[in-house]
Amino acid sequence: MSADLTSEDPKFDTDAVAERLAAEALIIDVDGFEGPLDLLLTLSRTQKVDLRKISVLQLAEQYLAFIEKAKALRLELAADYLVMAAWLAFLKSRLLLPPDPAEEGPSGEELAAHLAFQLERLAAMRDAAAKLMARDQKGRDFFVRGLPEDVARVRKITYTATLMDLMQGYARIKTKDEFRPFVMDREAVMTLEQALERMRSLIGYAGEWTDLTSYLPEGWELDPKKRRSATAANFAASLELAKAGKISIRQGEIFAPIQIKKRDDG
Amino acid sequence: MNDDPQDIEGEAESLFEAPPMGEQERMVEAILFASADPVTVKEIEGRMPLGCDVAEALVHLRKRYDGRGVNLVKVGDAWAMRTAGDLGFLMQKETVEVRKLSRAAVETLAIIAYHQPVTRAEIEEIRGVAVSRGTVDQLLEMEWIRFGRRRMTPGRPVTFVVTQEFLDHFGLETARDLPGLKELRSAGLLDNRAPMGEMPIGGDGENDPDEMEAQEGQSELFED
Amino acid sequence: MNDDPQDIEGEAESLFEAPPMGEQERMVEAILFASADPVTVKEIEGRMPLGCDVAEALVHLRKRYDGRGVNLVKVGDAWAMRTAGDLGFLMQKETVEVRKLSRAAVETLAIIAYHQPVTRAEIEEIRGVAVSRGTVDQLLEMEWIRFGRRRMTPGRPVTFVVTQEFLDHFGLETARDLPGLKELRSAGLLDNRAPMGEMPIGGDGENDPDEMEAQEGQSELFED
Repeated sequence: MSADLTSEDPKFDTDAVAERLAAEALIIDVDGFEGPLDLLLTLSRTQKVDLRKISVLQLAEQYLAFIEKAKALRLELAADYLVMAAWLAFLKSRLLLPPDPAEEGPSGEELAAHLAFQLERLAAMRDAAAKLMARDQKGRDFFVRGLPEDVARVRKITYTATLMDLMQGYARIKTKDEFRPFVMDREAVMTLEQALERMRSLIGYAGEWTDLTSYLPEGWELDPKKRRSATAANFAASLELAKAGKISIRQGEIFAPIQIKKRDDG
Repeated sequence: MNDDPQDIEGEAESLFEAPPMGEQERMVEAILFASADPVTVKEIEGRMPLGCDVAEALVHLRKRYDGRGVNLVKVGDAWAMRTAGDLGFLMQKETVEVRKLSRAAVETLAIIAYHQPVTRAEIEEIRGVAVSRGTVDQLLEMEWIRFGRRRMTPGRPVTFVVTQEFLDHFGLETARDLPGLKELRSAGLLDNRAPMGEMPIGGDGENDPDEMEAQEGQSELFED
Repeated sequence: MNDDPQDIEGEAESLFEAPPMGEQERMVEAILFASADPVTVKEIEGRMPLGCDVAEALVHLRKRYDGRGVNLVKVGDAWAMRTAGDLGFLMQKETVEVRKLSRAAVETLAIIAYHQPVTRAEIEEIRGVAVSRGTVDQLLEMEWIRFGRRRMTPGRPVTFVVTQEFLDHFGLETARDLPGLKELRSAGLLDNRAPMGEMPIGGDGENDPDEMEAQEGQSELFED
């Protein structure tokens, strides 16, 4: 940026005191601007015209004057303010000089028009933002249901298993079984429950009087230990069945064989 | 608040006339809608312009919401808007989550399927550990097992059998279609380490009392 | 569910006929009353019996609440019950302190709303100043903006769009209802004009690789 640009500038020598004060106020406020475009928009307001009819040349001069003033006051200006100043100085020269046909790129007028468009757009966005914030707002002007009923999330859990799971599960138990020593210990023992189960399934065939001893499981009569256990269990079971009314039970004399028979009404 | 200028000359005690009843009703409606808790008549009055007849507005409002999806209800001495009782079902959202059955449940189920009808004590005997109430309840709830006949033994314990639902789920026609130990073994699910002589499965060991029971169980399955 | 036996012979595709429209309206009413947030038609449909015409029920319901203290409003593709805007003065108790937004945040929000989908570079071009990360974060956090689709231009920058929460907060049915949108458009102020020549405005961060990374990462998350 060259110094003679400001000396060319007639504004600050001739303008009213009020405008000078306004410009100084701007400079004091330099921190309050959101960048060069914001500053340009504020400066453009002093032209008091529709943004579409703004004089970009005049605006460029205002801006450059502002920058000079700020420099004179030794205010720290961000780099982008200086970049903009340089660009506006370039724009100004383009606008003042007759167009060079050899020059490429947009003309001074096109650049000026774009800057004007940017200012107008920024102003429009600020206006739109103000309108938006002036709308009725939720929680301020209109309200939501104060007592919302939460939708109860009924979480239904469905469990599933595959046939493979089932088989593996069973195989697991059965494999485990083989290594359980106490199972072997109990091999010679028939429980009342086992006997009862067995008898219940067999008495269906006991239409005639049959010896209780014939109900011993196959093979159990050979081993004395097993036979004793099974006989006792079978006897107890037959008493249970007789009590339940499923069978009749008889014994001809002491130590005679005990016989059972299905009860037809049982 | 009041756009009818004629109203202003009204009552002496208030500078401005109360809004028309329709307007009061709207106000009460908005207050009740937005309040987090039921609101008493006094509270509503405190928030409305002077001279409003809140009680009357409530009567109108209650009538307006009569039979709607939301009703105006009295809660103690306060008022609130509540979803109509018959629409409560809309306030539920069901999400279905599929989970794998626990190992304990799978094993219990397998035992019931292979040994049915089977008592809890027998399941415990086979598994070697106590069967938790939760496991059995879960299987009952899933309708994969049900109670069978009571066992005619002291204490008359209940038995468990598998259900038609179970058969459907596993694509079985009867529980007898469950693969036997032989098949399990050939499928590599069992080791060949020990003889399986007494295994009460799929036609091995016809003398085994469990086997007889299992067959009886089959018929029991379909008895009803 | 249906008390008109004649209806049952109706449509072939559904086993049970949908409830009568009056009943459907009640159901939609209950669902919307129960929720503080807007509910989409799809969600409503998901909670109602099969075969209901939610769209029609909403039309009836909207008419019913027209001019009442509580209104049925459309928010994007969802619906909500809201107190009438003119009754806000009654609700001091419910008023929530809205976080005061900085000028930069308000402007950024407006630019996103009016220009959406818009990239960060475009926002910077319009405002003539770099957009601070904090501003965007604040708007994202308030759920007033979200990431939109990536722009299919070099660098594939992410875009920002406003959310349903934004529409709900400002009582807008769609972003098309933004105040003055038509005028701005016809004045050409919403055109996306490329910056000219060496115009020294906006878009500092464009070449910052970190910035690109950050945008890349985020958009992935929100890509729809």
